[in-house]
This record gives sequence, structure tokens and C-alpha cells, in this order.
Amino acid sequence: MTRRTTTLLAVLAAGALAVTGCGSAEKTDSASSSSGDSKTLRIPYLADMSVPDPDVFYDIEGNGVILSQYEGLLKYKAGTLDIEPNLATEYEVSDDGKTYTFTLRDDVTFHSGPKMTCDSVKAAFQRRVDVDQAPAWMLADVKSMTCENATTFVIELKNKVTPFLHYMASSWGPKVVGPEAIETNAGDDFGQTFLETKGDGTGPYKLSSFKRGSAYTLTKNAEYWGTPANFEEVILSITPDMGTQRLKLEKGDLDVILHGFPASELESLPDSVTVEKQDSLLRLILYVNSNKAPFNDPAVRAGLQSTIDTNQLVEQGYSDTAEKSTGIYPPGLLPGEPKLPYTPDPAKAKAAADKAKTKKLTLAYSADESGVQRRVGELLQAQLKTAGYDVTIKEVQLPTVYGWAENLEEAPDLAIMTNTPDGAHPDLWASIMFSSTGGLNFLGAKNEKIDANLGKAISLPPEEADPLYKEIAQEVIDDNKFFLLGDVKNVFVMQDSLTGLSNTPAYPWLVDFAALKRGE
Amino acid sequence: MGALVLRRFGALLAVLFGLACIVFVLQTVIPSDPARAMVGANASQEAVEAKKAELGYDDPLPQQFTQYLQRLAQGDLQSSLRTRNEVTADLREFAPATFELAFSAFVLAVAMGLGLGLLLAGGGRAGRIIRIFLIGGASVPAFLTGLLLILVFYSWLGILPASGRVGDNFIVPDGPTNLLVVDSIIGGTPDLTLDALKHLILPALTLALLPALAIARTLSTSLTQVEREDYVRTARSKGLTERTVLLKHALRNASGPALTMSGLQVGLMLGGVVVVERIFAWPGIGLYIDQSIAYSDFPAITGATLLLGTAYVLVNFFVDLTQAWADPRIRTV
Amino acid sequence: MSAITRVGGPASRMWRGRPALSPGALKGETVWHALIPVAILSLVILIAPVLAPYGGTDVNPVGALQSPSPDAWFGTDEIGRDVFSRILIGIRTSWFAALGVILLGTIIGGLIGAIAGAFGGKVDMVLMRITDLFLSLPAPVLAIAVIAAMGPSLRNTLIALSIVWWPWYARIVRGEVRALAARPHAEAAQLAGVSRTRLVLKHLLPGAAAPVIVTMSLDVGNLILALAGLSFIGLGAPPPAPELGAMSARGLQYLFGHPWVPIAPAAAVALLALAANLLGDAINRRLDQRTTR
Amino acid sequence: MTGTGPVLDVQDLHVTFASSGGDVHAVRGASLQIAPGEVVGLVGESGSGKSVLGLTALGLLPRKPEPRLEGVVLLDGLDMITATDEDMRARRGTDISAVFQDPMGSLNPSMRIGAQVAEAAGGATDEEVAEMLAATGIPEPEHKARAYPHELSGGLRQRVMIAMALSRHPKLIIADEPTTALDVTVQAKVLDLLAAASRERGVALLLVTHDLGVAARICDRIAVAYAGRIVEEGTAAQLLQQPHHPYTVGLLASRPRLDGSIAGGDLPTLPGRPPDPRLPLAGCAFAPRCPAADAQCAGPLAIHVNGERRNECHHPGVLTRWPEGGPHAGRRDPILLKAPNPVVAPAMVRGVPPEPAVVVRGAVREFERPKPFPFAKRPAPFTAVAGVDLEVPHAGSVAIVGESGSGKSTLLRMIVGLLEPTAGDVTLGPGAPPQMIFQDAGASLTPWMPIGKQIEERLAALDVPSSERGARVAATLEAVGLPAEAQTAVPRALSGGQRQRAAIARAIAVPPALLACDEPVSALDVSLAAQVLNLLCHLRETLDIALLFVTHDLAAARAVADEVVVMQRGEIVERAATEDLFTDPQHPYTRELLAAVPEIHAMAVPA
Repeated sequence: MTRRTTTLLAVLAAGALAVTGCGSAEKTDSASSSSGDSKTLRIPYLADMSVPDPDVFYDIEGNGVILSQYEGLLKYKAGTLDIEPNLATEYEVSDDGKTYTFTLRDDVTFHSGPKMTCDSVKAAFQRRVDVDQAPAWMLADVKSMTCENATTFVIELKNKVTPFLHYMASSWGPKVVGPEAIETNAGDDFGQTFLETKGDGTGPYKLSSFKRGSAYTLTKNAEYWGTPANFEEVILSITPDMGTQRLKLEKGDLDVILHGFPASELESLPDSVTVEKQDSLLRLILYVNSNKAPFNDPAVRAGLQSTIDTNQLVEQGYSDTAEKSTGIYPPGLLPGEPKLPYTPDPAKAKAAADKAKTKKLTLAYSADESGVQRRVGELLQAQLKTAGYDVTIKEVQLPTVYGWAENLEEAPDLAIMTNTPDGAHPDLWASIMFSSTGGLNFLGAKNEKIDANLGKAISLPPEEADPLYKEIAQEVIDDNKFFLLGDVKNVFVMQDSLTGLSNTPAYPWLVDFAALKRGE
Repeated sequence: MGALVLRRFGALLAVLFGLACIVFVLQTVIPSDPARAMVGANASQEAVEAKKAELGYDDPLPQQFTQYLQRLAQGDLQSSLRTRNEVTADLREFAPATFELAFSAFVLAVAMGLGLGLLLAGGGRAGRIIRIFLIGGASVPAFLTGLLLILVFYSWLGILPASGRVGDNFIVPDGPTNLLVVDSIIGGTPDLTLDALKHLILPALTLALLPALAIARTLSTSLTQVEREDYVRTARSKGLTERTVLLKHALRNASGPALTMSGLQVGLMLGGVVVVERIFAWPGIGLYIDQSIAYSDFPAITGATLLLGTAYVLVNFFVDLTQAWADPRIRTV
Repeated sequence: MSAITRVGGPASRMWRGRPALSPGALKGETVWHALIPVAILSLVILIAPVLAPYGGTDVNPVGALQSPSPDAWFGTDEIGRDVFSRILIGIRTSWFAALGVILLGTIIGGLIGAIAGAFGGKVDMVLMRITDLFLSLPAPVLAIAVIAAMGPSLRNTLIALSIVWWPWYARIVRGEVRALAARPHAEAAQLAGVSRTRLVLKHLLPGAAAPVIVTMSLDVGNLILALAGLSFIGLGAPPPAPELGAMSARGLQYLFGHPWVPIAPAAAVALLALAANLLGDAINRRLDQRTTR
Repeated sequence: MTGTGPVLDVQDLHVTFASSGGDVHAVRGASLQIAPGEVVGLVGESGSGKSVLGLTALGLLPRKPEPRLEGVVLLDGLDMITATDEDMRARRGTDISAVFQDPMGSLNPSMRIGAQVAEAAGGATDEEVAEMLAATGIPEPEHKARAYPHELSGGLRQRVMIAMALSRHPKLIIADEPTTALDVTVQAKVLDLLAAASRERGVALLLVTHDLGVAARICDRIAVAYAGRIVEEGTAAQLLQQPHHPYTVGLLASRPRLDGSIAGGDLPTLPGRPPDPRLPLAGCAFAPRCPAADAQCAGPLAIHVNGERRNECHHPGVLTRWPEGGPHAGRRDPILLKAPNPVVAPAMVRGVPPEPAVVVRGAVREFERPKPFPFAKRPAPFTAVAGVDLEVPHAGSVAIVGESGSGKSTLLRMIVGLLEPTAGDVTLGPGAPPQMIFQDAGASLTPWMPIGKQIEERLAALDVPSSERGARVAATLEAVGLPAEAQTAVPRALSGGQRQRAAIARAIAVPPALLACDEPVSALDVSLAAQVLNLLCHLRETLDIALLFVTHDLAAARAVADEVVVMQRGEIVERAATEDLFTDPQHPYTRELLAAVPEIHAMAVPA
């Protein structure tokens, strides 16, 4: 904080003091005790997570609660996009690519006590299918699951799904849920009620309390099969305001802010706090509504290539916390993919815009805590204005976004979103984003060529699939219905005293709680 | 008095019914698609339709309305899209925190309003200066006031906690009232009581500032008016001290408008909890609404509106009765 | 509820001995004189944006998030827009938005109040029960629900606020009109053969002007704050409109690094609210003084 | 303390209030002594400073605007001007106490009677409170002690005030217009109670009133206040029978009396108005209005003291009777007004036998009572007027006399059409519809509308062409004795008397067949009241308007009416020609009413 800033705040605060005129006669030092110890890790969430049930949960906020409690068969190796063993020590894929044989660890116990066996894994996978909520699609192609013995789990697929191993490693992939949920408290809803506030997994932490609106507490799993966690306890407290989060962090009452910290304010943080910027698969995207004027005209859409100045959007919108996207896929997913050709050219932009049937546009952005999408929206609005468009901005919430597909005529012309694929595979990105039926294809972009290529590529080995994915990329570029603007980084703001930061690009907004420690 | 209670109670029921109607109208004009949001992005169109039918969105409006009233009578407010819980259950979980906060803020507002009202009615330079400060203070948006209070009392002075209901070094008792202060007193844990009270101060203060001003202003106006009443002169002519005149004669008769204002201010406060609970991470209805807005979770929003509305109507019901107690003329009318 | 039905009561009680001669004892013109400061302030606010060096959405060339300097008096915001210019324009938006809600509230409320007050009996009862219903609802909570249902936009926000704001005015107008209608002058006018419409318009309604004006002026501040609060939870004016509450709410995240971004508009809100409050108090005192003499 | 000296000794008291329009001199050098146990009347019109003097003695002057005090006000030895607030407070209740005008407003509405009395007594048991209440003639004192003020009648409330005033046996009671708001019969009883209490307990009483008759009823000594000074003082008998100051003469003369009608003539009136309290005074304040004034009167004040008597006239005793002729002598030019719109006033055409202005047959008016609670059976309605027959002849003058609650106002309002009769008929004679003059003239005028506009409205309603309206308004204002500027003034800018004239002007702008007057002068000072009564009589004569006059004031009724009707509990109990009724009342209630009127008997003036 600059000197002037501090003085200004001091004056204002003094005013506030004088205004309120009372304050507290009490004087105590216990207000901020017990911080900075090595037993408790304190992390804020900006909002409640939906439910700590891995077979229902399909958001980002809350993935720490899921991933430190539950484990999948595989996972992504820290700092990379590579898959490595987790509950399965090794795996084998049959030649036809339809049968996966996993060798399970034999030293894993659930938080509730029992040992993990193949049957428990099978039961957990079956639960995902039975619960049939949003993440169930990952097992939609499973034909059968069998246990050859206590440590050999075989999955047979109906058809070949190349990225299946990535499903197993995904943040939202199938997790091994313990018997407390599946048997003891199954009820008539496969234990969903039980898992609304409790848990039973195999991970380094167990859920010891879940108080919606206040805090979730994770306690160290002493029986953990892997490297035990350093902190005895992790408290995830709901602190919806970033200003409050920041003040608590500065005071040492919080350890890590996982996301949402405004990039422009990073510099004003005190020395006791460090900022870690790490790669992620999060991507800033501009959707174009090609179902109505003016962007149903390919020429007008193409003009956007010369209208959008991604450099400015990323630099000013994100400071140093995002990079300009260079390809359609998240970096590292498809080496050698076509380069994005966006280059600002006012003359071309204007020429294309002049062809537009209407120049009145609506630009929607989804609400986010740090306001970065709004910022990008406002910058984009200015850029479009230069080309001659008259843009109205509005903020939308996710359910509204889902409603667009039903009435594309009423949907906005442009939309700004930040999305992430479920895993580090081109298909996981392209099929959810660009396929006509993709879950994140909010503005109903249709392209038969892309659909056909995606259908083919999923069952092909990488060397044959990659050219198709590249073709898809080129098609997305040429079709101009999606503009990939930025590769957004994970920004972790944390106490200087913390070490052992470990994260992976495919798990957004997340650090490995178990690896963190205080000191050295 | 009994007849009065009866009549007011009738009015109370009518207002609650009106509230229910308004909430129903709100529910039916919502533009977004709750069914879709409920089943998720990857669900099929059939699943969405099935959900719609299940929620009864396909029925004709009058039928929806009767169903809505029936559900309401059974305390069923549907399920939240976000928490996937019964809204009623969610509200039960979040309501005590808001009740605790709003009640403290109300007490604080009335206390501050009373003190400042007396001060302002006294007139003089001090009163004028305080009035300007007070108006200035109440003119700052609550979110800024809140953050500045945290900055001063937490960051700099370190005497009060920044957020939440209680420090995380405490074990929070499970009931019976879920009001932390009350529960901790029942449970005999004075350190928890103290901690809970400390957590209450800043949010309650932020919430109380604007209502306190309104109450003070009303009180001072009616005190000035009552000062001109003959019975105050009569009281003085009896040789009573100024203090007795003020407290026994003027204040009680001047309290009517201030009481009404206090009741009305509860409405403002209930709106203010959304902002204040967010700033202070207070796990109450306001936070619930705030998060539900971000999720377009309409069952939750309307359910919470219904609850807060009912609370407000109830408060005013009691304010009404208090007023009748304070002013015997109302009682006999 | 009936707690509210008595809002106008105690005020009328103070005119001891004689029937309510509430602030209506003023000469008609004088009530409007009281509005002159408001008009002047509105005019100043209306033309103030002329002084703005930049447009409301224009970028100041000094760059984004620059601290206050001679080139950018109140600094620049996250997009690089000139905060000073935005505030001058924002004051206009906020002021007239508040005024709009108040005027709408006054018109709706005034109409209902006047009809209820003038006709009395069943009409009065029905209209006032409806008013009571709206008044009994927690206004901000309802506004939140309404906006959340209709979608956030400045227009919807103002509509929602108007929906919850008018009952206050209906109550005040009705109370005054009722009190005035009970005064002999209304009967005298009736005996003089004045038509019902004229009776209401010329002999009853002007008497409600003073308390309404006082309430209006005090409400400006409240409304601007309400707008700010709604913006904070994402239900206010959409970007990039320079509305003070929205500016402050959205700029809150820059409080610690670039405090001018949220504080300058908040200070403008406070200043505006303070001005409106003091204006209201002054009008109040003035009207009060004239009638008590 | 001193046992023989005066209990209150006011010497050369000046009270000045600072106001934005200049200093207001409320009291300008008043002196007054009250001996222990003495009953003194302080009489004056509004603005004479009489109430301020009483409040100064109590140390209860309003604080805003801040008063400036000079002189000496010794209350049993303590100077209430220099004393500290605390010293004054300690004297109140014990040495001096008060009974104020409005018994409703003077009692705390949210406190039980008993508690208020106990508080006044500085703490008392329930039995003691009941005793005190009983001593002032309150029936069922134990029961009444638990009541709230609004549950008692005006007379009882005033008795409670007296009980509180007496509760600590003070040496002096200031009674400021204690009976003004009460009915005549109650008034008499309350006055007698005050006098008796004072005599029995030896408490001195300062009775502040505007009504010489009230003072005459119980006072040993009377002081007359004018423009902030005591202009004359003496024993009641001396002062009433041989007034030395012309103002006292005028006051006595302009008072309508029961025993002398002015029918056909004018009540003597005091011309002009009291001096502006903001202006400094030189010489005799009354000189500008005094028929006997000469150049000497502008000189330094002449103060004559002769034993008990004292006056401030330069020529004491110069006037023994007030000269005849009111202020209207030169203003009886009804020609303009006599040219009404023929369409609306056919009765004005000569030769048509005059029909009665109004005929009332069997008029009944009931008022519904609210249900005690929802769904309850509605209680029987309250009958305000129970079958009344009445006729007001063309250009006649009828007075309806009765106390509050007698139904007289309800009857009047039915006649003019403000209320629908529940049963019976009201038949109006031909001519412009009836008009009404209200008790509170200020309240009967729309506060924000200029007088001229309000008169014009009536003209417009009767289709007087707009070209004629201006002239008609001007003529009307002149006819009621208002300056032309009144046309553009709002009511607030006028004095009380002027407002009543303005209200009359509106009513007669097109002369109605019937002018109903609801206590038109009871809110006015004596001299103003006389003027207004005169005006009404003149208008009746010149414009052929019938007058229907509702009043509680029998003297005023006698002054203006040909026929008097006495009402009690919604019924007419007696009806007679005015002379007959006053000389030979038949009904016991009429007799009771007459006996209760505070009358100044055996007066020398007018001779």
C-alpha cells in the first residue's frame, strides 16, 4: 500500500470511528488468536459449495473438499497434464480399447474404517451411475464392471472411448465413496442425503463438519495410505467478500486465497503475503450467437477477428494473471494445433461491421467474484464501439445461460464466459464446447463438420485422432462462432510462511491441501 | 385490549396472505429456467420436461396457485436449486443467525436512536453537529461502512473479529435455540458468549446506523412537538424535575411515531442484512439470498422473501400492540 | 397494518385546540418556493457533466487504475475511465434515478392517497388496505425479489423500487387529505358550491404538499443508498453506466490498492445524500416554523 | 416566610420575546400584588400579556423564543426572575401551582388520573388520592383514579386539575382561563369550586380570563390588562360599577348581556385593534382607540393610586358610558350586494309573499358506533338529534342554545346540507343555498388560497359571469369591513376578527336565504365578538338573510335572535320569543342555563 493510500484510508476510518462514535470499551487480544500455527490451515470460500457429494458435485468452488476427501483410480501429476496412478497402481487397456483393467492398492482404508476392496470401488462406480446426476455421463459408455479379485477391477465399455483414462483422473471423475454412504446410510437415495453434510472417502482428509454458510472443517486422516497431510485441520470458511478475505489474510487469519483476488490489487499486498501464479486449463471465451442478425452472417462474424484486441483484453482485464490464447485448445493439450489468427485491424473491422444488419448488440457476461469478466466485457464493448457497434452489457447468472438454448432469438449476441475442460484431453474440451450438443455450447453454435469429426476422433488412437482435432480447431477458427481470448492462470495468494505448494492445471482453483505446510 | 389484539391479528393474517400472493406472482414471472438448472447442463430435453411437470410448471395458473397455497400451508417451499435441500430446511438453518443479528441491530438502533433523539431534541450546537455527522455516517453505503469498520476495529486496533459468528477455536453448541449468545449462556460457556457478542458488534453496528438515524429523527421531532403540549407544562407546574418531565411525561407520549418508525425500519434492516451478511460473512438468510441470487435460485429467494416478510409483519404486529400499550387512547378506539 | 395508519396522526395532534392546520397553512406558492433549492440543485446536477473532461465511458489516456493527478482528478478506474468524469455523470444518473422513483411514488401514492382521503368510506378502506399490504412488506427484500425475477437493469431496478416506495406517499397524502377534509374549510368550500374535483385539487391536495416535499427530500438519500446496496449484490444498474452506487459497489475490490475507485463515488453518494438530507431538514424546519407561529 | 406580605408581588415586569420580526413586548411594565388568600382576576383580551404574567410567576415561560425578563416577580419572597431553575422548580407545586385552560391537553393522556394526582402531591397513597379527588367533587373517586384523561368529561378533567393544584396546599394558584373550554353550567360549578377551595384553605388565586363576567363571579379584586400593562385595578365592585379607565368601560359595554337587548341597535364596540406588540409605546396604549383621548394622552404615563384602586388613565373616569354607534356607521351601503343574480334569488323579487328560509320536520340524526371487535354485533346507534321541528322565517333570526352534546351543531349541519338526516325533512326556502359561518374562522378558510379566490369560487358556482366577479368581491369585502388588500391575502395574514369577516364575506357574496352560524364569536375576544355580532345583524337587515345561530352563549343569543330554541340531549326543550325566554323561562333546564351565566349585575354602565 502506498503511503498516500494509507493516509487516505486512515482519514476515512477516523471519520468512520467518529461517526459510529461507540466502538468497544472492551480490550482484548483474543480476537485473532490461534492463527499462524502449524495445526490449522485456513482457507476462504467466496460462496457455499453445492454439496460435498462427488457424484453430484459439478462445480469448481468446493473441489478442495471433494478432492482431499475422495480419490479416483488415477490422477494428474502435480504441475503437469500427465496421468499417474492413484488408488490404482497400474492400468491396462485392451487392444480394442474397450476393456480397462485396473490394479488397485491393497493398503487403503476408508475414513469409516473398512479396507478398500475391488467391491467397494465397483459399488462406488455403480453409485455414480445410480445417482445419475450431472457427472454421471463419464460412465455412460460402461457396459460392465467386474472384480476379478480384491485388487483387480475390470471395466468394459460399449464402444471405444479414447479419453476414458482422463475421466478417471478428472477432478469430477468417479471417486471411491466409502460404505458409510453406500451401505450404512444409503437410504432410498443412494446416500445422497447422508453426503449432503458428511463423507466417507479414502483421501488425506476427512470431513468433520459441514456447516453451510459458515465453514467446512476437514480433519487429517491419520490412517492415510500415502504421504500424510501436514496440517491437522483445514477450515474452509465462507467469506463472500474479497475485501474481508484480504484483511483477514493480511492479519494472518487466513492462509490461502484460492481464487477471485482482483489481479490489479496484487501489488498492493504486504510482504508477508506471496502470490503464486500457476497454469490452469481455465479459458476465457467469447461466444457468438450465429442464430440471429447480425452474426448469422459469416462475413460479419469474420470481421470480429479484426475487431477484437485480445492483447488489451488480457493485459488490462487480467494484468499478469492470464495469457493471450494462441490456440483453440488449452495449452499443452494438442501440440501443433493451428494458431489463432486474431489481429486488430480497424479498417477491416469497420468494413465488416458496416455489413451488419443491426449494430445494436447485447453482450452478456457471467457474474464472477473478481469482476474480471465484467472488466473484459466493458473493454470489449469499447472495442466493438470503435468498429461501429452499439453494445449493451448485462450480467447473467448461470441458470439464465442454460435457458438461452431454448430461445436463441432472444439470447444475447455475444457472451463472455470462463470455462475449463473436465480433463486434459482435446475431446473433453471440444465436445463440451464446440459440438452442437455440447453442454457449454450455450449459444447453439452448429457445425456438422465438427460434430462428425468429434464422433470419429473419440474412438481413434491419438496419432489418428490428433489430425482430426486439428481440423476441428481450424473449423472453429474459420467458423468464428467461438473466440478463444485468454488462458487464465490460477492465482494463489498465500502467507509467506507456507511452503509445499502443489497444484495441477487440470484442477482449477485448487492446491493440494495435504502437501502444504508451514515453514521451510 | 383483547378486541384490539383480535383485530390486529386479523389484519396480520390478511397481510400474510397478501404477501403469499405477491411471492406467487413473482415466482410465475421469473424468466429463467429453474427446471433446466436443476437437472444440469448435460441433461436431455426429456429430463427437463419431466422436471417441469414434476414441479408443476405446466399446470394452469389457478391450479398452480392453489397447489402453492397448499404447499405453503404445509410449510413446503420446494427445494433449493443450489443446495438441493428443502428451502424450509435451509431457512431453518440460516434463520437463527439472522435473527440474532437483526435483533441485536434492532436493539442497538433503538438504543442509539433513543440517545441521539434525546440529544437532538435538546437542540444546541452539539446536537446540530452530531446530526450532520450522523447523516454523513448514514449516507455512506453500508458495504463501505462495513469494510472500513473491519479495517479499523480488526486490522488496526485488533479488538474485534472481522467476520463470522464465532471464532473457529470454539466448539459451537448444537442448539437448543441456535442463537449463539443464548445457547452459550444456557451451556454455561461465558468465553463463547463473549466471543459471539464480539462477532456481533460490527455487523450489528453497520446494520443499525441508518435505522438509528431515522428513529432519532422521528423521536426528536415528536419530542419537540410533545414539549409544546400543555401536559408537559402541567408536569412542570407540579414542580417535577426536568428529568422526570422528560422521561415520565414527554418520552412516553412522544414514543408513538418513533415506535412506528422502529417497526418500519425493521424492513430496511432486513434488506440491509443481505449486504451486511456478505461483508461480515455472517451465515444467515441474507447470505443465503446473496448466494441464491448468484445462482438464480428462485425457490430459495422467494422462500427467504416469504420468511423475512413474515418476520417483518410480525414485528410490526408487536410494535402495534406496544403502541397501544403506550397510548391508552388507541386501546379504547 | 394499523401501526402505519397512524403515521400521520401524532403530527396532527400537535395543533392543539384547533383542527389540523398542518403545514398546509402555508400559502400555496411558498410550498413551491421550498422546492427551489431542489430545482437549483437538480439544474446544477443536470449541467455538471459539461464540466466532465471525459465521457462516462471514455478512457482517460493516463491509463487504468492511475491515482489522482492533475490529469485525472479522482484517478482512473480499472478500465482507465476517468473517475471524476464518471462521478459528475453518475451524480446525474443517481440523482435523477432517485428523483424518478420518488416522483413515480409520489404520483401513484398521491393519486391513491388523494382518492382515498377525499372519498373516505369504503373506497378509503379498500385503497388503504392495499396500501397497508404493500407497506407491511419489507421493501428492500421485496425489491430484491422483484429485480431478481425481472432481471437486473436500471429500469427494472427503478420499477422495483417504485413498487415498494409509493405506499409511503399514499399514506402521507391520505393522512393529510383526511385531516384536511375534516377541517371546516372543506365543508365551507362544499357549501360554497365547489365541485368535488376542485375540492380535492384546490382545497385538500395542496395541504399535503409540504409533508410530501419533506419526505421526498429525505428519501433521495435513502434511494441512492438503496441503489448502491442493490448494485453491491449485483442487482443494480448494469455496467458501464456511471451510476454512483454501482460504481462504488463494483469498485469495492480496489479499495485497498486503489481506494479512489470505490471511495470517490461513495463520497459522492454521501455528499448527495447529505445534501438531500440537509435540504429536507431545512424545508422541514421552514415549513414547521411558518405553521407553528 | 412572611405571613403578612403579598404572596405574589409583581413590580414593573417586562417580558420581551426575541423573534425574527423584531422583539415582541408581551409585558411592558406590569405591577400586581396578591395578598394571601385573596382571589384576584386578571382580565384582558388576547395579546394583553395576562397569560405571560401568570407563566412568569410560575417560572414556566416558553424557552423558545427566549424571553428577556426585567423587573421583580416575588413569589413569597423568591424572585422568580433571578432564581435558578432548581429554586423555581422547588417552589412549584408547593408554593405555587396552576390550572390551565384546556383540561384535555393539560393532562398526560397516557397516565392514569390517580398517578398524575399522586405525582402532583409528591407521592400519595391511593386513599389520599381518592380523598383529594373527592374534595373537588369527583364522584366515585377510587374508580376515576384508575381512568385515563380521555375517559373523563371536560368538567371532571378540570376538577382533576384543581385537585392536583391543591394537592400540596400551595400559597397561590394561577388559573389561566380555567373554564373557557367548558359548558356554561359546568363553568359555573368549576368557578365556584375554585372560589370555595381558595376561601376554605386560604389559598390565593390569580384567575386569568378574558371574560369580565367570569372574574366578576368569584373575584375579590380585578386587574385589567391591556398591551402588557395593568391599566386598571380595584375591588370587583368598584371596578365593575365605576370603571375609571375607558378601556374597562369599553370592555364592559361591548359585552352582550342577558338583561339588556340590543335588538335593533348595535352593541357598543371598541374600534381598532390593540397596539402591535413589536412597536414601542409612548403614552397611553389605549389612546388610539379611546373616544376621550386628547393630546395629553400621548404624554408620559399617568398613574393614579387611590387606596385599593389604581388606574393608568390620563383622565380617569372621563368616560362613564361608551358612545353609541359601531364602526359600521358609515358603511351601510348594501346596494351592490342587493343586486343578486335574479335566477338564484327569486325571493328577492318584491311582492312575493316570503316563504320560510327553512322548515325542519321531525329531523332525526343517528350516528353508528364502531363495533368493539370484528364480527361483533353493531351496538345501537347514538342519536344526536331526536326528532326536531324548527322553522326559520324569511329574514328571521333564530338562536339555538344548548351545551355540548345537545345536538345543536348536528341540527345546524343537517339544515345546511352537510349531513343527511336519518329521518325527517329539511325544506329550504327559495334563494341561494344556505351558507355557514364556523366557530374557527381560520379553519373555515382554505389556508393557501387568497381570500379573493375563495369568494370568487362561490360566485363561479352560482354562475355569476366572470366579468362581474372582481367588482362583486371588492364590494363584498367592503360590506364586511375588510380592506381591499384582503383580496390577495391568505388567511394567515389576517387577524382572527378579519378572518371571521372574510368567512362572512364569502357567505354573503351572493346573499343566501339562510346564514347558519355555528358559535361564530366564541373564539373571539369580547370587543371583536361584538363587532361580528353587529355585522351579522346589519347584514340580516340589509340583505334579508335569515340567521340561524347556534351558540352556548345565552347573552349572544339574546343580542341577535328574535326567537330562541333551547336544546338538550337532541331534543328541543323550550322555544320562545327572545324576550319571553329571558324574562320568563319555563323549562328547568333553561333556568339552570340562565342561572349559570357569569353575569355582571347592577352595573352602572350603560346608564
